[in-house]
Amino acid sequence: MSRAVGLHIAVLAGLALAQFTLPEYHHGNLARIMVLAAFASAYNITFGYAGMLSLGHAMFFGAGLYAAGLAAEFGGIAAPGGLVLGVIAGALMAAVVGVLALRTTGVSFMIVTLMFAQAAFLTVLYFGEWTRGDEGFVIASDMRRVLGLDLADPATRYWAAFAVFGAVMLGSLAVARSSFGRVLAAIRENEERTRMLGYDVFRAKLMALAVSGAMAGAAGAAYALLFGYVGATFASIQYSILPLLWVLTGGAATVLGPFLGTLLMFYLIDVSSSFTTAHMMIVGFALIGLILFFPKGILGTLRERVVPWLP
Amino acid sequence: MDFGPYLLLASLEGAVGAAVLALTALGLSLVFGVMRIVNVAHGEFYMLGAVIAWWVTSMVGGHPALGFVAAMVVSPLIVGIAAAAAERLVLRRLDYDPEATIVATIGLLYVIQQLALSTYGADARPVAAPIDFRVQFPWFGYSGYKLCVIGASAVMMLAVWLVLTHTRVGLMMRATQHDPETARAFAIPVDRVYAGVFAIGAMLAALGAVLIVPIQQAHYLMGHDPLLLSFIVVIIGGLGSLRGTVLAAVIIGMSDGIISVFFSPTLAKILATLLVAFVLVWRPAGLFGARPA
Amino acid sequence: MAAMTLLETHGLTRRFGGLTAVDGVEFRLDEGEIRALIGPNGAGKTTFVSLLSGRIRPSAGRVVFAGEDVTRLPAHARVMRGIAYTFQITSIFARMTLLDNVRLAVQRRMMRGWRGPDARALDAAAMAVLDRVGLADRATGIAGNLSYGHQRLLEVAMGLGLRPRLLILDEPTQGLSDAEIAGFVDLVREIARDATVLLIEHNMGVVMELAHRITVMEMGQILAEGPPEAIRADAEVQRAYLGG
Amino acid sequence: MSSTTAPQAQKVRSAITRRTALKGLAGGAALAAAPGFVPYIQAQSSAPLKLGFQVHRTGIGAAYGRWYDRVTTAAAALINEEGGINGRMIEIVTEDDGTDPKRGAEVVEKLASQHGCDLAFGTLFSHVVMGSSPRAGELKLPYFVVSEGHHVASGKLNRYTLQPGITDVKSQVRAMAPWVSQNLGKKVTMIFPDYAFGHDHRDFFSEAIAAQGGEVIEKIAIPPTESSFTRYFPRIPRDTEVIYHVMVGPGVLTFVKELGEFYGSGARPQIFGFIDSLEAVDIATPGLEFLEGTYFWEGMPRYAPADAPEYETFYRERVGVDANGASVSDSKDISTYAHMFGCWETLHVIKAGMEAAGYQGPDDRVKLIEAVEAMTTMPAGRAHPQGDKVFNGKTHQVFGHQYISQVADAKLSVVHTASIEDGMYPDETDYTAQPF
Repeated sequence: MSRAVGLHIAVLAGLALAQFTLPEYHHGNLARIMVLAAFASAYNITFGYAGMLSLGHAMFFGAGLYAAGLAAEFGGIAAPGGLVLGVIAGALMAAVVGVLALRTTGVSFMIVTLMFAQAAFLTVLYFGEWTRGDEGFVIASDMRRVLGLDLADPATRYWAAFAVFGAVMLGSLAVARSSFGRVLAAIRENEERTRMLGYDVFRAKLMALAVSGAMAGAAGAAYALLFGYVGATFASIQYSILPLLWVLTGGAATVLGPFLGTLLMFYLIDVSSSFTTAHMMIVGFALIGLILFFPKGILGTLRERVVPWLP
Repeated sequence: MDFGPYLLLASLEGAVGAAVLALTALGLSLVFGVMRIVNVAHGEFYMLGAVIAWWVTSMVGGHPALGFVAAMVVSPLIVGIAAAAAERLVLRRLDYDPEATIVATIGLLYVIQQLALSTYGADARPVAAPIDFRVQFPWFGYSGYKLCVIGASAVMMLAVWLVLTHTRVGLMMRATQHDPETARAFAIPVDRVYAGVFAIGAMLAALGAVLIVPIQQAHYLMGHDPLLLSFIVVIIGGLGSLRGTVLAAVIIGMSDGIISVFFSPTLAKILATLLVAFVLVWRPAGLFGARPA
Repeated sequence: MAAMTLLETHGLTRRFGGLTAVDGVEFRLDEGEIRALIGPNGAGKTTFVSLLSGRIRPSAGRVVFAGEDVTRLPAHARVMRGIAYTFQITSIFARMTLLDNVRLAVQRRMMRGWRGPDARALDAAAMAVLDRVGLADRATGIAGNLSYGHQRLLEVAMGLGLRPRLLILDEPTQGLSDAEIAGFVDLVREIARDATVLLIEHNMGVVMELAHRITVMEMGQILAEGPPEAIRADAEVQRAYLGG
Repeated sequence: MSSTTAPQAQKVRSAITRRTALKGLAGGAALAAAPGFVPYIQAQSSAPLKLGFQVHRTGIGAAYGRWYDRVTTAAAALINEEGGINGRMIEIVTEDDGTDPKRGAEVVEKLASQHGCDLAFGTLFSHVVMGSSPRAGELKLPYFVVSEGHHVASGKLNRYTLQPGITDVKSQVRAMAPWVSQNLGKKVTMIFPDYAFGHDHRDFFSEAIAAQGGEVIEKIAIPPTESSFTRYFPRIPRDTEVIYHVMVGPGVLTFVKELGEFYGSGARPQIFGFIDSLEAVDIATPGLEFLEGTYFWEGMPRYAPADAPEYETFYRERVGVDANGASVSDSKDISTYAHMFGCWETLHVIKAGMEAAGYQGPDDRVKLIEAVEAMTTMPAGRAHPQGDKVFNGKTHQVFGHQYISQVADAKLSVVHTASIEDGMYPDETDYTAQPF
């Protein structure tokens, strides 16, 4: 076991143990943060590793959220099935969007993903009869059970969030260390050269997007099932920008960066909202400051200066 | 209502929408054309323009037209200065890297929005129209001010066009757009051109907002929609093509009015959004833009 | 040399708007030879090899590689068939180590689907390639920090890592010192022992020294073709290219 | 995490007998009048009761949030002046939810777990209620919403979520139908935002007007992102007798102005709107002249009636609103008068409930809910300045009078007060059957 793998196992072990020591409030927060960090990790696959700046990841998160939510509401499909459906929905949506959007690069790619996400958001509103639009709906508590355990119970919820986040994080680690991950990095650095080394760049990007979509879908489904609410807000533009913010904060193309970024931004807003209403201004300044002074994020900067082996 | 008058009304509405949209999108397009960056905070400059217009008109007494004229001058000026400052403090330090700029302008978006909320507040506030008359058609009434907006916007766009094509400043802009390196070699102060273009782009958005604010109200979240629509217009029109932008604004503005006659409006918006995505996928240079070399 | 044909083109044409950059080219390349492609600037040489490697699509005509029509194959699939291309303007992964650069090439050859080779085999193969071009001692350095000449070598190493049947070198000696050029000539000879080499080259010394045959292009068409001596003697070539 | 479950179960049982006893006391007034009625005395604490206030300070709901905030502050000050609840002062712990359902859920957690609030209240926007309510239920935190949404009474939420301070949209809409059909016309065209809130209006009113022998002849749904509206108006059929409009959000004023421009000086149908379309907007705003003679639903009349009862004047004074519904400190700052009373009344219901339950601390949360569920009628008075009400303990929803006002001289004056019965509808759920 390399020290990189060891570090990640240690982080997971720390998270597993943390739940026995944390006060109730932070215990609940951490469960939520882990689910959102899974979303950020999904974003990191495309943005960090493959260098594709998407402004539409809310649609993949939303796909998972609604797949799980609608399956529970209308199909009577409970939590484990909902999670599987969420993963499938996220991956499928990413694949379809990818086939079209990957014909573009750079700024065009951002705008195409933004437009698709906006169309997806409006679609949720359009089918208000089923989705209840912006108001959303609450998932019945008997749908929120896994193996007889109630996901609303704090301990169960924590473990479920831990499982989803752990799977996504280890998945990211596997991608980062795999030959596939190296190809993604190569595409990010020099797409044309990578193509001329015989790699099918389009397929690799599509695959990255699908993996990312699956992870985002898992996070979305987990969010719906763990916190019991499904609503259009989660498919809005804001939820495409948040993962970008989290990943940038923690460090793009680092496996632990998305989690660190989510954790820090969560508490930044949580603490600042107690004494100012201008917490979104803090987010704004954070974005500007990060891109100006730490474009590589916290772990990216650390990797550059102190721990070059960090994946 | 009969179909004829219905279409007339939809067209009038479309024309007003197109007029303001063209002005706002022109700003975005200019910035993209010359600087090759996407300004996500463009909608917030628009909002800022409207909010400042409210402030100016509420401070100037007398006839509403007085305050409105003052707003026409003051609001774009302040917005322009704010934009130039943002350009100096942030964008230049990023060396106008396209992706970094997007991230930074998202940050700027939140900062401006929040600033408006904490100072101006959460209410939507009206500004009185400088002129108050209604045109009564046999089938419906229509605001005379709205008709004036169409004219005012056309005049301003003409002015922009004249500046770009017939002045030294315009020449410098075009030279910089064509090739910044060569422009520098010809002693064009590219840095200042960039700051100027960014400011002018924001000022155009502010102008559009001042025109709209007697029709709609100033509200701190009002920048969202113009941003999306401007994006759409600039893309359809061809990134960086000014003529395309204006043409696209007319098409989008008019069709937005008319499509919703036939479809559920929400469905119409979905279709329009998808259309933009597909245009970019299959014609990355937009409908009226030059094909890339 | 009773050689088999490795690559041929039939009526290969590429137009850009009104300009015909490559105009109905009939071309044949034998397995095992070193072929030089020369011609004045704007003759269509880079466009032509780009058509061969698949970086751009032809407007008309066909490309046949090792008996297979590859005209419709995308670039990456042609690389897998054995056509490697090194860029005219150095194109490497500047922020990665030399070893990582070459690994990416070697990995492609050794991959099954998305499953890569095991790390040790990959490292060994990549080091062997670096050794072949004489960069083994810099393997862990960052590629972007290399001198220009070494970057050109790294680029060739990436080509070699693919173990191609045909290696296309686009002006490989441009910007190299005389000493580097001499080393480079030796390297190409060594490569040619198990690969066919097609090289675009302006340095006539290198061309004369290396090429088995020379193809001369002008205005998108093949003007002449033959062994070095014959080309040197060809009056038309002299006029069009060598002395004008 | 849920170490309180076991002891709670026992208290539930002891509380049941109490509840039976309370029923005989006929409602809120009696409860409020008998603060000392506590069957067993728990350890008295002098620390203030912490009431968590979930408020929209930022985001799309900020304009409403500001007034909810002011009213809450005023109500809390009054309650404290009068000696607090069960002898303890109350402290309002405010957290901004950004009008966002995710943050809303987090705020509920924060109020419950970090601030240690006794309960949470005050949420307005439906999507925030929907996002937050499951968490409140899981944390076993009483959650009093002031949203006018039908979500509570529809049975979609849980036993811990109640709406005792404001009538829900279904009831409001139903109460309008008889008067509208009898006085304005039977052929109605509805204009509403194309999302859940608008759909509720569409569905409930269509049903209610049909029951009155009327008919909705056209339904015009406007996308929530829309900022100009004129092009939708031609879809209003010519034989329309009544236009029913309800819009929310920053575009509302534009909507109303453009409706006026559209009809201009020509003949127009009767116009009936929900004041949501003009909440926090001055009726005397230029461009709104055409509203003269049109009608509005009001949750509570914005302009003080000449014969205003003492408690109405008292309330108006305490929340700092003048006779025109504007802030006393700034006549341009119009209140959200038709909705904000909900915060005031909710706090008074909480007070009555806590006193009835002998509430001492978080262990008594179940008793508090049972005490509120036991409430039936709430007489008009300082605690209920909007008017008397009937609370339905099964559906956790309160029902009150609704007002219809006509615009005259750029002011609203009440022309009809709908009875509570007009807004009643059959129960759709029974929360009391749910376990705690």
